[in-house]
Amino acid sequence: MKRVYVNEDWCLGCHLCEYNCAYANSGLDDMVKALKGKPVFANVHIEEADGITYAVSCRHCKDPLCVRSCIAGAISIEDGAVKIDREKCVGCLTCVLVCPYGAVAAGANGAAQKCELCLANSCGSPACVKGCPNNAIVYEER
Amino acid sequence: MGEYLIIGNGTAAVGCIEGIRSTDRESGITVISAEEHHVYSRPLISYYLEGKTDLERMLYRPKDFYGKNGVKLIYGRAEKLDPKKRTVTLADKQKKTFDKLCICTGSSPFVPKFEGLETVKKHFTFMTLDDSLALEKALTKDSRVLIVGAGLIGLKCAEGIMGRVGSVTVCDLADRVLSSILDSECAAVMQEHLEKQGMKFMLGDTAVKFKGNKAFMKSGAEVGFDILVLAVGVRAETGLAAQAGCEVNRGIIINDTMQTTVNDIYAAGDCSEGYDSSTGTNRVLAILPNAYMQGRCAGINMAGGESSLNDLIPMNSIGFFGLHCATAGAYPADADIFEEKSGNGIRRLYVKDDCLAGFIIIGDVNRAGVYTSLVREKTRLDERALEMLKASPSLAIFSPEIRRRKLGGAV
Amino acid sequence: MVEHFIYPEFEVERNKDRCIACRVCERQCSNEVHRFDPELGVMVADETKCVNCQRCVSLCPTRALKIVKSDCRLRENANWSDETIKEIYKQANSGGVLLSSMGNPKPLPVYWDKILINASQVTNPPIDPLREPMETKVFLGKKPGRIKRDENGDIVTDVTPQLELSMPVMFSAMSYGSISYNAHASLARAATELGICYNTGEGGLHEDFYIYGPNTVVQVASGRFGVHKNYLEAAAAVEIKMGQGAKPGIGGHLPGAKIVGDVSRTRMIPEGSDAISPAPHHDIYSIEDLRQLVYSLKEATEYKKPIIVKVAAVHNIAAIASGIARSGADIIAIDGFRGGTGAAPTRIRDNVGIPIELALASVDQRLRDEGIRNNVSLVVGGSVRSAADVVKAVALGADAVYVATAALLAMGCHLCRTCQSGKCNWGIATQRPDLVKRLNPDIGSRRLVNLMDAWRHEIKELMGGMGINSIESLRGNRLMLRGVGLTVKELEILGISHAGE
Amino acid sequence: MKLEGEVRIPSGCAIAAVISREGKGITGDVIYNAMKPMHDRSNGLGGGFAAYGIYPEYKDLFAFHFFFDHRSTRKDCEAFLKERFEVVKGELIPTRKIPQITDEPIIWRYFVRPLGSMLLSEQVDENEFVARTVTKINTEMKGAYVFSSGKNMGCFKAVGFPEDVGVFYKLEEYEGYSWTAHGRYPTNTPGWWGGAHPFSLLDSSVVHNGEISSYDANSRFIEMFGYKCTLQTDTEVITYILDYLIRRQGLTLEEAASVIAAPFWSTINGKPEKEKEKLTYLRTVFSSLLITGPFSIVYGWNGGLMALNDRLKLRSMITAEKDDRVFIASEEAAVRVMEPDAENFYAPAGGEPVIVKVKEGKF
Repeated sequence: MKRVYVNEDWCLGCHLCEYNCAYANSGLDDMVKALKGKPVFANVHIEEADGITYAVSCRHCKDPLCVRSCIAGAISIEDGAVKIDREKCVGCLTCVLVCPYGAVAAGANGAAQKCELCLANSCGSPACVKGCPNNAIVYEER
Repeated sequence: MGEYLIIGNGTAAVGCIEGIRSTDRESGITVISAEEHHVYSRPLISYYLEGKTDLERMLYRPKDFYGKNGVKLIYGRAEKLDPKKRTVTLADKQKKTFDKLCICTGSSPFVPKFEGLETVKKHFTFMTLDDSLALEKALTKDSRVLIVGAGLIGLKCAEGIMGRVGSVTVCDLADRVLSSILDSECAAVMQEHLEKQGMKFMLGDTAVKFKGNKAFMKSGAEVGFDILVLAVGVRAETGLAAQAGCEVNRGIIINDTMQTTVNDIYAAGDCSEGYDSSTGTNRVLAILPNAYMQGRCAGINMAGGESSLNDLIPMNSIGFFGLHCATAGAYPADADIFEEKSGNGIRRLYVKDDCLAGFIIIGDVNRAGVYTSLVREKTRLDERALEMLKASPSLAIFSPEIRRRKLGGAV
Repeated sequence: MVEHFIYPEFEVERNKDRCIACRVCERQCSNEVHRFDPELGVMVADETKCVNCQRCVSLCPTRALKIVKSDCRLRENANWSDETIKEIYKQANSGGVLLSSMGNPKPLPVYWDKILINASQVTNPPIDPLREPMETKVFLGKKPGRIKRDENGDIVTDVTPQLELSMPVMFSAMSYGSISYNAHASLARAATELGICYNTGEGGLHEDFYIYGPNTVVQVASGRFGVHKNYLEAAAAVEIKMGQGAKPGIGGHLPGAKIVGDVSRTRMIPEGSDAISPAPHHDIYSIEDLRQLVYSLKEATEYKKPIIVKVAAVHNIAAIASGIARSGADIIAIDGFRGGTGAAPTRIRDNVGIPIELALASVDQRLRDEGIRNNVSLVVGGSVRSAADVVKAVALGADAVYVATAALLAMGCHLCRTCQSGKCNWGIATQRPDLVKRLNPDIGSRRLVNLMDAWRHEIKELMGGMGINSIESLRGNRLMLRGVGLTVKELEILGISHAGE
Repeated sequence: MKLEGEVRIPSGCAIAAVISREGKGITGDVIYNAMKPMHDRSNGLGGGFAAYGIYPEYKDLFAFHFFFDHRSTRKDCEAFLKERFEVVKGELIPTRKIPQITDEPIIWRYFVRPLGSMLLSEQVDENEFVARTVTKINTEMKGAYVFSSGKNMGCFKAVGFPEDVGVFYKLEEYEGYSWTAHGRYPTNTPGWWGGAHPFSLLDSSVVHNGEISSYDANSRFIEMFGYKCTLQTDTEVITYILDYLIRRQGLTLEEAASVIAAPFWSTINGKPEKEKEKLTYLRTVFSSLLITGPFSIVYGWNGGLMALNDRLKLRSMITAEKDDRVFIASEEAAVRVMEPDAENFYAPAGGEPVIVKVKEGKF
């Protein structure tokens, strides 16, 4: 299955992925409208260690702790991709507590959110990958 | 592999079904459910009262779950278990045979013998959906509610009804809220937050006697109430297992494949006593994720597959009125503690023997899972890693090689 | 003494309605122009630091940024331009020589733009490169004057060493040090994929790039940095750099600050020491000395590699080239006055040398007049900007061209002309690791390959239009060119007729 | 308008040739009649023929065919010739007055032998000496033009349609074993006698149909070796290239063909190693002599003909046989006129030389 991978050699720490992600998942057709003056809830985040930066997003584990741990049964795997049913989610954030990658986070209305590979939004394939200026994030089979 | 039988219809049972089906798509599975409900998420009963979910969305698995998994669901209470004949007898005398059995009976509320409890018109426990529905019926806009027990159940209940009643008072013999998961520093932070929301506390004190609408406290105080909720604690449902000759302690004793001391009988979830890797002891780890994982592990082994669990740890993610709390692991008295306060939150890390033994975060819990994994995996932390650990939960705590491995391939 | 304030050349125009304060501009600007003001909650800019490299403009996700030329001008004066006056202020402030980067930006004639290319109509069919084979391969190097046969009458095929290129373009010299590791990696990988060559420049060859040796021209310059046996042996050809179009008669100076880590090791000079390339090679004060160096290098490489001699296009270039052609060199590279540089004194860059078009035309004709054109190949550089320029250069007589600025642009350069600062926001002209990583060689090489593929297609289209199906039939085929708006003298030097003739 | 030599003249054309492998005589009417069906391939601005074996009685002497603009030019030129050659015979070339051919110059021929003393002083062989002399006359002596300079062969050309030119020169009275013919369709010349084709140097002659796109690349290269492309025609430069490759570099006809109509690199790379090495070598060394653009040529010399198309075969050309004769023409119709029963018609591929040689001792 194709997943999103980061190559820290090329990550510039520009954080564009976060904004592209938040925009892609906003459901709006204009980034300014989607993000201006609002808190940004992205499903990818940049971490920094010893001057190295890299993007972290859901690994779409084969046997994901979040799916097993969700108290509401709101997280499931569809065609390999781990998805959150935000209608069912009650925002207990157990998934946040168990994800070893720190890739699930509290979203705008309290429900948990995570990378769903932009498969369902208008972007169609991961917006972080499309928008990365340095190919530091790739979407591929490994 | 023959006939599978699961007693109980909660999270562990679902885990068990999915575990069996990951290995054996054919054989029959029968589930005996004491509650006459499609499997739902128990922890959601407080969210239900709060209006954050509804009966439809509370379903832990979709409506077609049993059908799709070839599961026969029977409503009824199992009363007898004969390990030799491999039968289970229900309250209605119906008999069910099995080749492999999994006991997922969970736990039930522990209600101490209070003097005068019978004089209280409206008193409830808070464990099942039916408890919640019953409580809901009793609620009025100006009810005064007294909750005995400031643990997870008591406080979640308090949160759930807060907006629907006149006042909520919580008492607990312990000197702090959430004493099972928070140390006193963190409990203070949480208590302050809850008090700001209007919750009243009587800590280090508890009801000893009731009379009508009045509770008499250990301290001598008297508290008037309209509704009483008893959330003192829970007990593992071990009766059937004991009957069958399984070794039982506080919970049913199981090994790391979830097998009890009796052949072909497994147990999983709140009724069992599994291995807590954070303390290295066996104990009841009554939390939902563990129930699922134990159930799944049991299911796989029942179906002839191979699975073992030995990295379970206690952990909790719980929020009250928008303030989240994430905890995991143990808080050894001799650990080095790193504490950081920010805004209305707090972060306390317990480091022992160069490992993160446990942590409590109140406030921004994002990425707490990285800490949880450090606890679960007992990752050794060098000086650099410790610094990164203190800074924030992130993959930067790991060495570059491990980090690249974590991010570099399918997992 | 307080420095005379010079109003910033550029202004940052931020569309407040569009800016979402994502701070990408702030993180990406090595000149520290942008800053987030937490009190005001908005982005602010310090325009005095802006070099108009367009990094922020390019990465701004909401297109909220624009860098515009400041309209704060001095009183208009046709003789004393703003630039001239500001240069005087700068020199009065500092007492220093003005430094610039990249090629001559002055509005001097670009002859490429005054030359037009022919196409077939009726009497001769144009050829469709998508249907018919169309060849662009060239071999650079000395060609034998006479066919020799062995005792069996078979032709003896031991040609002098040749540089085989799939198309008549090479990436010209840019040293490791002046440009980054990743820029070199991009060039090396692209050259290899394309079947052409790139040129190390005078900074030596990083050990990681020895594997690209068959597509590498190594340079021996006056500083002799990084020159050793393995270096020479690794290459496809060796280039003696006598001069550079951007700064003829001037040596090079890479400040010690850039001589760090691998750069220092590759150049074989101590960390932190200035890398000074003298103006002349101190063992070459005349043409006969050059011949000695040419043959020294041939000896060192066992006569297996062509030797290139690179010179700047200066006034008597034809005579110089004739001398080089007789020095044993296999290839002459001529760099015109619009050629780029990582740093050069402004006055030199803008005022010394001659246009490559004229230099090429006169050298090619001179070598033919002397009957020695086949003894050497001619490579020209110094602002070859497009496939059309390549075709014109070849038709004027070049065997191949050198491109550098176009290659830099392909890799992301926005021609802000401040390479000398070492803070290149595009990861090219810098050694700062955080900036170097901005050029991912996967992208850099892909873009270079794209560019050259595009040029190759265009070259073929242009050739096809002329009815030419192999590049060698274009070489020196000046009938395919016509001038527009050129004087009789210019036409005479270029050896072409005026359009309409 | 500019004349040949002042501007490059491209032109479309008709070509035809016939040769007897047995060296048997063929009269000139055979070839000029063959040009009739290809009338429309010419436009009346030039026609010409090359004939081999026509001067058996002077076969050891160089036969110079001249156009002179004036009697005085002829006198000066004759004086110059006598400084360098033993002039065995000089005469007007016989012509027939016909209305189709007008404005003829003075057309003269000399049979000459280079003076041994001159060869010694210039340190060259007689061919090189003759070639240099011809170049010198054609570039330096205004009004004089040598249009044929080989032994036992001659070119005949004029402004007009080729079939008329043949009649004009009374070619039916000549007998040769090999003939080539050319009808010209130039597009930017008023027509000049010297500019008609074949073009020849020594005994090499070339008739050519096409317009090469590599002209200036070829001419500027070949001029490095003493040739002067005074006419700026394709035929002239092709003649010089073949002279350079065959006479001066000693290449075989096939090798020369692989230079001017070189196989594509992809083809070369598919050849056996030795062949590949040789073709790569030739293509590399003589890269400037690759001829691109359409051409079909017949190259003639004492003893043979070679037909060759450009490598993309952008011009028509056909060959055929009958008994000892081989025919080459732009169109099959021309061959049918020469020999209605011709057989083995073949259209050579681009770059594939067809070489016909007269049996040793038969010419």
